[in-house]
Amino acid sequence: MSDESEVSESPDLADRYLRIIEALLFASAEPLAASDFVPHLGEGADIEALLTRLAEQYAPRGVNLVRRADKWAFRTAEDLNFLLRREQTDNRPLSRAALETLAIIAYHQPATRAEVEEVRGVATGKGTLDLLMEAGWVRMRGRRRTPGRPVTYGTTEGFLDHFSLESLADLPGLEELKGSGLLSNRLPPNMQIPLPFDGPLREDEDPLDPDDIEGQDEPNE
Amino acid sequence: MSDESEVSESPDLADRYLRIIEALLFASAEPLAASDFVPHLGEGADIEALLTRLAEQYAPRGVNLVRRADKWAFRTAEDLNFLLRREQTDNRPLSRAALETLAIIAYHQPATRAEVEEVRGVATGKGTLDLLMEAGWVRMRGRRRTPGRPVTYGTTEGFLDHFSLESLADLPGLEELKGSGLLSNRLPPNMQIPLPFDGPLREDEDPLDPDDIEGQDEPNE
Amino acid sequence: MTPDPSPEWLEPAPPPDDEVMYVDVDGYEGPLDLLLDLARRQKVDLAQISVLALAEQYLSFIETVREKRIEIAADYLVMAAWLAYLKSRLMVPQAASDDEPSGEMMAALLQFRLKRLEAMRRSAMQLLNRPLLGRQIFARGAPEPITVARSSIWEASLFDLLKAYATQRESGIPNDYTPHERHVWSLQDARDILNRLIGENMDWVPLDAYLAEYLSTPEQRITAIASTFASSLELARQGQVELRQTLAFGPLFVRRRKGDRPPTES
Repeated sequence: MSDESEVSESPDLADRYLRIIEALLFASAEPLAASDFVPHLGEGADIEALLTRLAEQYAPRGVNLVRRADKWAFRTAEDLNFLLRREQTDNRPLSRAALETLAIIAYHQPATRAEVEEVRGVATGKGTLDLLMEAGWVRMRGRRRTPGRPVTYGTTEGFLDHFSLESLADLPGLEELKGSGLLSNRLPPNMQIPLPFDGPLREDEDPLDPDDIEGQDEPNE
Repeated sequence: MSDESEVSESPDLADRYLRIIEALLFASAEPLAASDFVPHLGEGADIEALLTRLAEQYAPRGVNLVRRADKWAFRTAEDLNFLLRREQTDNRPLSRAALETLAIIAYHQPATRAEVEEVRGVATGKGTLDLLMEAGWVRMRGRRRTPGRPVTYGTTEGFLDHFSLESLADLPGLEELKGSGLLSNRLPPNMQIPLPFDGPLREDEDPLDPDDIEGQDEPNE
Repeated sequence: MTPDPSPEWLEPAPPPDDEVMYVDVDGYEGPLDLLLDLARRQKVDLAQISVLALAEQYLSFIETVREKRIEIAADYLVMAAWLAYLKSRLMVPQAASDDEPSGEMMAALLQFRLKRLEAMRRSAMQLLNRPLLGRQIFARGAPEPITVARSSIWEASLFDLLKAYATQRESGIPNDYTPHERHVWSLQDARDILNRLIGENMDWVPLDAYLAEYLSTPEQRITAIASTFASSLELARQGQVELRQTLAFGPLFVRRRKGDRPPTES
């Protein structure tokens, strides 16, 4: 609570003023300036001090009295803004580009964007990776110790969860892919499918830079 | 301040709940039901107790948490009404017939049009009832189980909100009217004085016919 | 758009002014309203009014209106008839056998209705005098709307994923293979092939043996056998070959018919 001395009025009068300011601010469609209260309070009231005090009283509450330029308004406390957002989710099939990128990251992880593009043969938009990270299936692991220090990507637990895999070892290998007809028999004999790796950073990986981490927020935060 | 024992949650949790309820109620111009808070609080939260406590916290302030039937809303304090009084906007004034009809429905509900006419001693135009329904103060409740199955009318939450009533029990002069037997439809006031009732359909009321409902759209829907 | 209640009609009744009253019927909300106004002129307390006097006043009012040929709603006339009956009941002593409502009961009913209407009017006024939302009581002036954030739950199956991967890996392989072609032997093809194969051989040879070199792939086998068999029947019909099958589902033997030359290419 604010220091009584800030407000020179007698406690009763100050409380009455505060109630009036509170009601006017609440009912107003627009933020109000200190001068807007004068007709309701009279000349003697120290309106700035009253407003500051009211703001202090509301500071811990779910609604705050905030100053916007010279004006004041009640606004939902920032940490509760999520209440005013309603999530609406719809199920959508993953695009082909995203599916391919995800598959390549899954098998080739840790993989850089350039490596993904090499396998796909086309440039992979940043949006595709963002989408996969938003979906919670792909994460940034670290940075490859090569020129340019590209970010390495890997899959998440959410990925294993979604595709009902116990571990990456459950991803079918070359022979299994052939056996299920997904890969044809006319593959060059030297073709290999890498063993995906989602363990701790490898020797050729550095940890992410502090700046990288920020961009990795989960969507539901 | 309320008794801590009313709210079983730990103080921190209760405070968090109160902030959430406060924020949601502040953000909305319309009254909210306890059930509106459930998605944002756990199942375990005693929302009624929290609302009561919040109402107590706001009771001395310039903005009060008021109850309107089963819903709650922040409204400017009643005693500040002369300060905040706004000039009548360009709304059409309610006709004498409409206001009288509204009062009769409010005090005699559920009431049929014939009953309203009996009290007024004159035919009530359909326009009068339409106007009251358009204003969102009167609604069709059901149909009386008597020959002709006349529609029964009652008041809405919007009526309570507009006239600053917590419930029908707050209708001015209700006790006096009850005592004098003037809420009865019959001359010799019998033992049971009917009280206005806006709850679920009564024994002598049927649900509205499907056709009736269409005409009952709220104006702001 | 909420209609605003207007209280002007709740002002106290104007002072009695017979001249005005007797020509103005439009100012009343029905006969009960008119009776209430007449009663108010009589007494403040409706419980103490003289119903007989009230009935007489009303009837004389209606008489005046009719003399002036002012049109009047039927409601007023119905009330006049009822009041005339009431008046007669009040003035004529009640016979013992009379089971119609007594004048006193009818008078009480009228009093009740007047009291009830007055009470409802008072209540309407009291409602209006309450602090009204939007006039004296206010909701949040700047409500903060709830925004709907659309998010997607992505759907993908493991099969989709593996297929996408396999497709990608295969597409990376240099394109040096021959396109897969489906070999279907037309009847004409089969006949030409059969002719070439049998050649001048005059011994019985199982048809399978002729086809052996074509039987390496299963797809070809089916089409080769089907087309060749059909062609061999055709050749036999033309008398170029002879066919023999010694048992059901046994090997089919074919040989060049003696004396025949293989047909030359036309």
